[in-house]
Amino acid sequence: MSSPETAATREITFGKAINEALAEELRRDERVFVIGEDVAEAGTPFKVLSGLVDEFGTDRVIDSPISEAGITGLCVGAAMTGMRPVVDIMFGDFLTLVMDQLVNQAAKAHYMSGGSLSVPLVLRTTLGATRRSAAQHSQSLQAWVSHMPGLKVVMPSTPADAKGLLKTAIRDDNPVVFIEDKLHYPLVGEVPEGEYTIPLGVASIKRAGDDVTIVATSSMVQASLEAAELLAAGGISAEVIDPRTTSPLDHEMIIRSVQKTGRSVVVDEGHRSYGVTAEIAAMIAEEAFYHLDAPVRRLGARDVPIPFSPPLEDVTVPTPEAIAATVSELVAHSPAVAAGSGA
Amino acid sequence: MSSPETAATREITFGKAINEALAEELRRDERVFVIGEDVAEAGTPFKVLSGLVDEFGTDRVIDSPISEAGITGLCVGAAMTGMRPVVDIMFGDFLTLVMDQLVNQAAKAHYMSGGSLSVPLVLRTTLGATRRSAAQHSQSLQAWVSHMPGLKVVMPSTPADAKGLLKTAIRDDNPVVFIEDKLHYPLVGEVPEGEYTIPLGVASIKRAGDDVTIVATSSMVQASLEAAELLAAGGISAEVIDPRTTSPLDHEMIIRSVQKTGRSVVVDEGHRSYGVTAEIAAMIAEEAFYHLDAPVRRLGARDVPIPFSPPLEDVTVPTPEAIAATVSELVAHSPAVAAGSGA
Amino acid sequence: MAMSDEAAIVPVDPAGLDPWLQRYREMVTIRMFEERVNELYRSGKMPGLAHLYIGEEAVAVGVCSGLKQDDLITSTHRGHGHCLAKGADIGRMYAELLGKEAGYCHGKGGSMHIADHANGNLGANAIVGGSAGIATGAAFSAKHRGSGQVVACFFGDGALGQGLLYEVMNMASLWTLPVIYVCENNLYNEYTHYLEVTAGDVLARPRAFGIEAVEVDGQDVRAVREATDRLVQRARGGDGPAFLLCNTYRYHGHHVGDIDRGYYRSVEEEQEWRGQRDPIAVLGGWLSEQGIAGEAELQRHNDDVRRLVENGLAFALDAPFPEVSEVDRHVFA
Amino acid sequence: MAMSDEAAIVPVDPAGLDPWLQRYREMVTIRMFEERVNELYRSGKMPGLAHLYIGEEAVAVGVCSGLKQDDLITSTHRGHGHCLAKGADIGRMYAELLGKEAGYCHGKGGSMHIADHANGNLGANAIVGGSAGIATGAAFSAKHRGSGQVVACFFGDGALGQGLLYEVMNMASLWTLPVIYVCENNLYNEYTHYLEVTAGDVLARPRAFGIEAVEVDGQDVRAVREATDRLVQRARGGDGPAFLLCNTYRYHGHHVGDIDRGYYRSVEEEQEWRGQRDPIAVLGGWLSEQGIAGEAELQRHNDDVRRLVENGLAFALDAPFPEVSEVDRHVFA
Ligand SMILES: Cc1ncc(C[n+]2csc(CCOP(=O)(O)OP(=O)(O)O)c2C)c(N)n1
Ligand SMILES: Cc1ncc(C[n+]2csc(CCOP(=O)(O)OP(=O)(O)O)c2C)c(N)n1
Ligand SMILES: [Mg+2]
Ligand SMILES: [Mg+2]
Repeated sequence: MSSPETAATREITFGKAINEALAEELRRDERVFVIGEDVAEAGTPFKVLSGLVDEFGTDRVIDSPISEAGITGLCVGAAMTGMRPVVDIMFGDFLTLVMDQLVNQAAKAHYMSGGSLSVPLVLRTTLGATRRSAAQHSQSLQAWVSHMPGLKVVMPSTPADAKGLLKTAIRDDNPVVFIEDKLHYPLVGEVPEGEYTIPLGVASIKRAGDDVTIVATSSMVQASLEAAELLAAGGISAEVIDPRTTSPLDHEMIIRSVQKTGRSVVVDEGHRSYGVTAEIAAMIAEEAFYHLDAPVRRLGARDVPIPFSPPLEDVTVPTPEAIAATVSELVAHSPAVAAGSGA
Repeated sequence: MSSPETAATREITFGKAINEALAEELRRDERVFVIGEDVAEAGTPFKVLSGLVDEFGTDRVIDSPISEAGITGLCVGAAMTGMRPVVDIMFGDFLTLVMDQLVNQAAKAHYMSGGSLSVPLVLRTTLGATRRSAAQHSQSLQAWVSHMPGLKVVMPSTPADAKGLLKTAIRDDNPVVFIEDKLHYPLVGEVPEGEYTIPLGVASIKRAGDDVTIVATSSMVQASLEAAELLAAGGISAEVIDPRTTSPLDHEMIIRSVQKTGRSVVVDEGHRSYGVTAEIAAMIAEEAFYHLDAPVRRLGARDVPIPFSPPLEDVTVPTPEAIAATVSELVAHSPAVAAGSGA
Repeated sequence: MAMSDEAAIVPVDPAGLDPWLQRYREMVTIRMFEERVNELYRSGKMPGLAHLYIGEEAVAVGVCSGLKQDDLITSTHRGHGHCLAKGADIGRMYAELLGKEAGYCHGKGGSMHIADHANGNLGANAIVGGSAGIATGAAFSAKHRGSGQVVACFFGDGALGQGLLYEVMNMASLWTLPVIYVCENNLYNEYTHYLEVTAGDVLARPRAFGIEAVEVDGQDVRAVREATDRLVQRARGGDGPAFLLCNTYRYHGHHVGDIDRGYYRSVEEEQEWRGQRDPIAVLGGWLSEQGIAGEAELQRHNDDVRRLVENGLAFALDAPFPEVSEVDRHVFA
Repeated sequence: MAMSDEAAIVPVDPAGLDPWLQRYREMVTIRMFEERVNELYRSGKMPGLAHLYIGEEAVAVGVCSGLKQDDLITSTHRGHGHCLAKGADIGRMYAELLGKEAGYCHGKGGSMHIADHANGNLGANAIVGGSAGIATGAAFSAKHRGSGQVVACFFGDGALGQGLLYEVMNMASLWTLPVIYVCENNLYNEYTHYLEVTAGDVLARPRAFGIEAVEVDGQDVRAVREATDRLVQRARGGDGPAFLLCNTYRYHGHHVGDIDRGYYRSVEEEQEWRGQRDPIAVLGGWLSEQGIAGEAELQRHNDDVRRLVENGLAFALDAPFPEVSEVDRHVFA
């Protein structure tokens, strides 16, 4: 993290942190612009961009037609020719519509051109269920974009991370997919005063612990911290690591932790099968093989389209209780409880 | 496998096996039709559908505009209303264009409607590099579709499997993504005479062995069999398992093998990070944890857009030599060589 | 809501009624159904959000009344009107909106995904323009099977931004498919006026693909129906697709939570549409003028519809949620 | 190839030549460049496939000659002509086609992805229609930056099937962006005649979005150039986008491996285009008529261009492949 000018912090919401990051970068660099559906006067349906159009005008905060592929493509071209677009894709579920422009164009242009073109574009979108929004407005599709060379993928879990990472993403010369949990927007957290950025590819230890390493992304960080509280009551000390970016993924910090704890649970809100948890768990199982006292467990969204009905939806996403139960079971069944590395 | 009427076989190419499966199902069920770009007179650029239009006419083998999203959407609607479409997406790279219709519509309609709608659709597409086709015609995107509940994903590696699995896919009441290796089309193999089908979700042991389990998909099965030959020369006995479908995935057969061998290498032509290998390796590492003598290794396409230049492209995809080297290293570094289960 | 008078109401048998009086009842049903939806939301009884169709009733009723039961429709996020007009049961619809087992989708779909296969509704869609392919494919299927069915594809002005629409209109035209693209132009894409995001001439778009295109007053159910009849007849007769542009207006917010709308549209505009161009008032006035039904008669129908709506709602409120184990069902057929 | 005569040729200095003679040389360059590509393929010296532009030279040359060097283009899988016409070096292009380090993309792109940023070529694209967004965004950027640049977006008749095109034409029109959509209608989408898959009226499509659209004989470089000049002037002057439909023909197969074409088009058709409407012959004839250059003079230019092409090819054949370690470079900027 580039040092904030002052160590002072203040409490703002996650939404406000995003808004500040955009405002600061729009102010700092006239090449930056924001485009998307209802981003200007409406400030998006989530109101996250409120006020930006007043300061920066409709030339730089641009309401688009409902043309996700088109605006993403337009941003690729703008990025190649000297602009730094931030494209707003309202729901992560609509990534389905932009994959060609994002994956076949944005992600590959630099490589295919042998380095002569570059695409400094940020695609902001959202993830997450439990809003009673049903199957087409609840997905968490980070696994798709994390799979693609040429894309960076950011999944902040706190207001401070969101602000620092978004500023870095906008300054990055590559296409960056920036995924926000819709439920995070109203959550409040400490954010440094003044200018700061956070590098992509560096995980963050959100809670230190000795018995198990919970690797959790975005929405699942808070759930894991709550799980850690529950576990602490039962005498289990959980370390919670937030990779913050799934690509690049900070192998080192995760492995160091697992070497210490000997156990790991990976939690992400995407579907479990072929999800982000698979890569992280496989990586841990491979790189920390000789330190593991127990199999790496994974928790993700249930492998079903997200249902509308509340009692059904509520069982589709990992809860603090489910995470804690998985950890407890893991600790109970692996011999070296609290014994540190099993190497 | 439903018993073929006779145990007799004959040698045909992979392409011919696909062609036969389509012809038989077109003949058997008038609800089946094929649609795609240049599928009729041209029989696709790969010539795989040659002759079908002559027998079935342009009403059932339909040349479409270059509208991947549109034809996929059209097939979803046709499938919901009593037809059994087979849509041809020439290159797997163009899945980028159909993800909304495939994932938000086809995969979810049955669930969202509480079972009242169903979408018996087969989407045939291709995978694979090393054809000097560069970054937008060389991808292997099975990880994306395997991640989606509601989709089945088939990746045959032999003519016999291709035929039996495609027939099953067409008869399945769900959307099935059927992925063919473009380099397989001219390859010849034994195919049963007469009618047969192969169930989805059942893996196939392509070579039996004791020291290591190589789990390989599609294009990588042949490479792994060649690797097994190389290894045999060095005294290492490799079992090669082809899951045949990544979704559903046959956990049982894979785990049974790893329990026997104590080691595993997973190989798939998609990019390594967040690829199909991650799920399979994580699953093995979790479910066979107490039987593993060594970490599960993964080989996938290098995490770069596929380059055009031959010497560069050649190092992007796992080769028999690379697979053999990975296995050899694994065996050399894990204590219980040829000792079977380490439990 | 004059609930206390309910017991006094004599149920009406809609069969045998004048067809326009039936249309009147259908529009009133949608209106009353949704007024209750709004209340359910505000009182925290309905999970999630809903996009109200109030103000646009003449479009769904005008189009769907011109279809046979086995004709098909595809619907949108703003789909309650389409679903009711195509014959859905009020109680099962409310049940779906409340996530109950008795709902059309066993609670799995909710407001944005109601499908009623038996009545030919292939489903609401929460992807703007997302059903254009499905509708076109259903028409392809109808033609191929020789079923004689016609398909109506509902979508909003916002869907004009989705490339998929042009891809499938091209195919519908090429293959003369029996599909009618019904564009409900309610002037807004969410919170943005359609003219800010829609270039050129809307009708010229389908016409460029060789598709017959007409514009009607979407507040006048008789006009919508008349146009529909002609286009359905063409489609059924093998003359191919059409595009029906219906100019209409939503009275409420983009969704039930969109209360402060001043930043994107004026109260005057809202009042003008509500006051001058209300589809129920327009048809009610005509029914009176024609001597088909006077005020008292219309009131009797209003009351009768209210009774049906309340009954349906009561059924749904009482109905149980699905068992949790249902979550794993219907992933695969 | 009369290679033995080469030594005798006196190089021509193209500067100062009549502009149409320059266009002639540019078209001949594309033709000869690609004839060699075809031979490289047939003799197994070129990796992969290539889509030859031969027959369509007047489009690329007519359009690109009307652009400034810092104006931008986006190109297609059939992109050699665009790339050369926008000023690329023959040797570096061949090097790219052969996967050599000296290629425009260090061999990473190949025929389908050549980009030449310095000359304003934002890249060929192997996704049909895939560059429509990029071109529109480049025009957005030009307008926003006030650079005065104009963007030409090349695509084939097949790209009319891609929804993306309509999404971005809408935005180009709304925001009066300086982009010219150049549709190269060579009658075929791969192996299917465009009329089998294209409904309605092509020009009516952009017009429906409020975009100025014109059709020209794509075999007549002067006609293409004249139309381009007008549309570029409009675009540069702030009058927004245009659509230029160029009717043209590819002489060879869809790609170099497409040899037996009888099942989708007749030899007569091929002969008619080659014989009657060859763009080089058409311009050559006009140059003679006008007394600008007679046959001998044109031959001198042919010979000179051949020398340049052969030199470029020799350079590329000799050039080394990239180091294998290059495979990991350029994934990220
Ligand atoms: C592809 C897609 N993009 C964005 C959205 C978010 N969204 C939901 S409704 C809506 C506006 C739709 O406007 P219109 O089509 O005119 O329908 P209306 O709401 O006016 O009935 C938007 C942008 C979506 N659901 N799908
Ligand atoms: C999205 C997409 N679909 C299909 C293809 C395969 N393909 C390559 S070229 C081509 C035909 C393109 O026709 P047209 O646009 O007319 O260009 P032409 O080849 O005639 O120059 C097709 C279908 C592709 N590259 N991209
Ligand atoms: Mg609208
Ligand atoms: Mg063409």
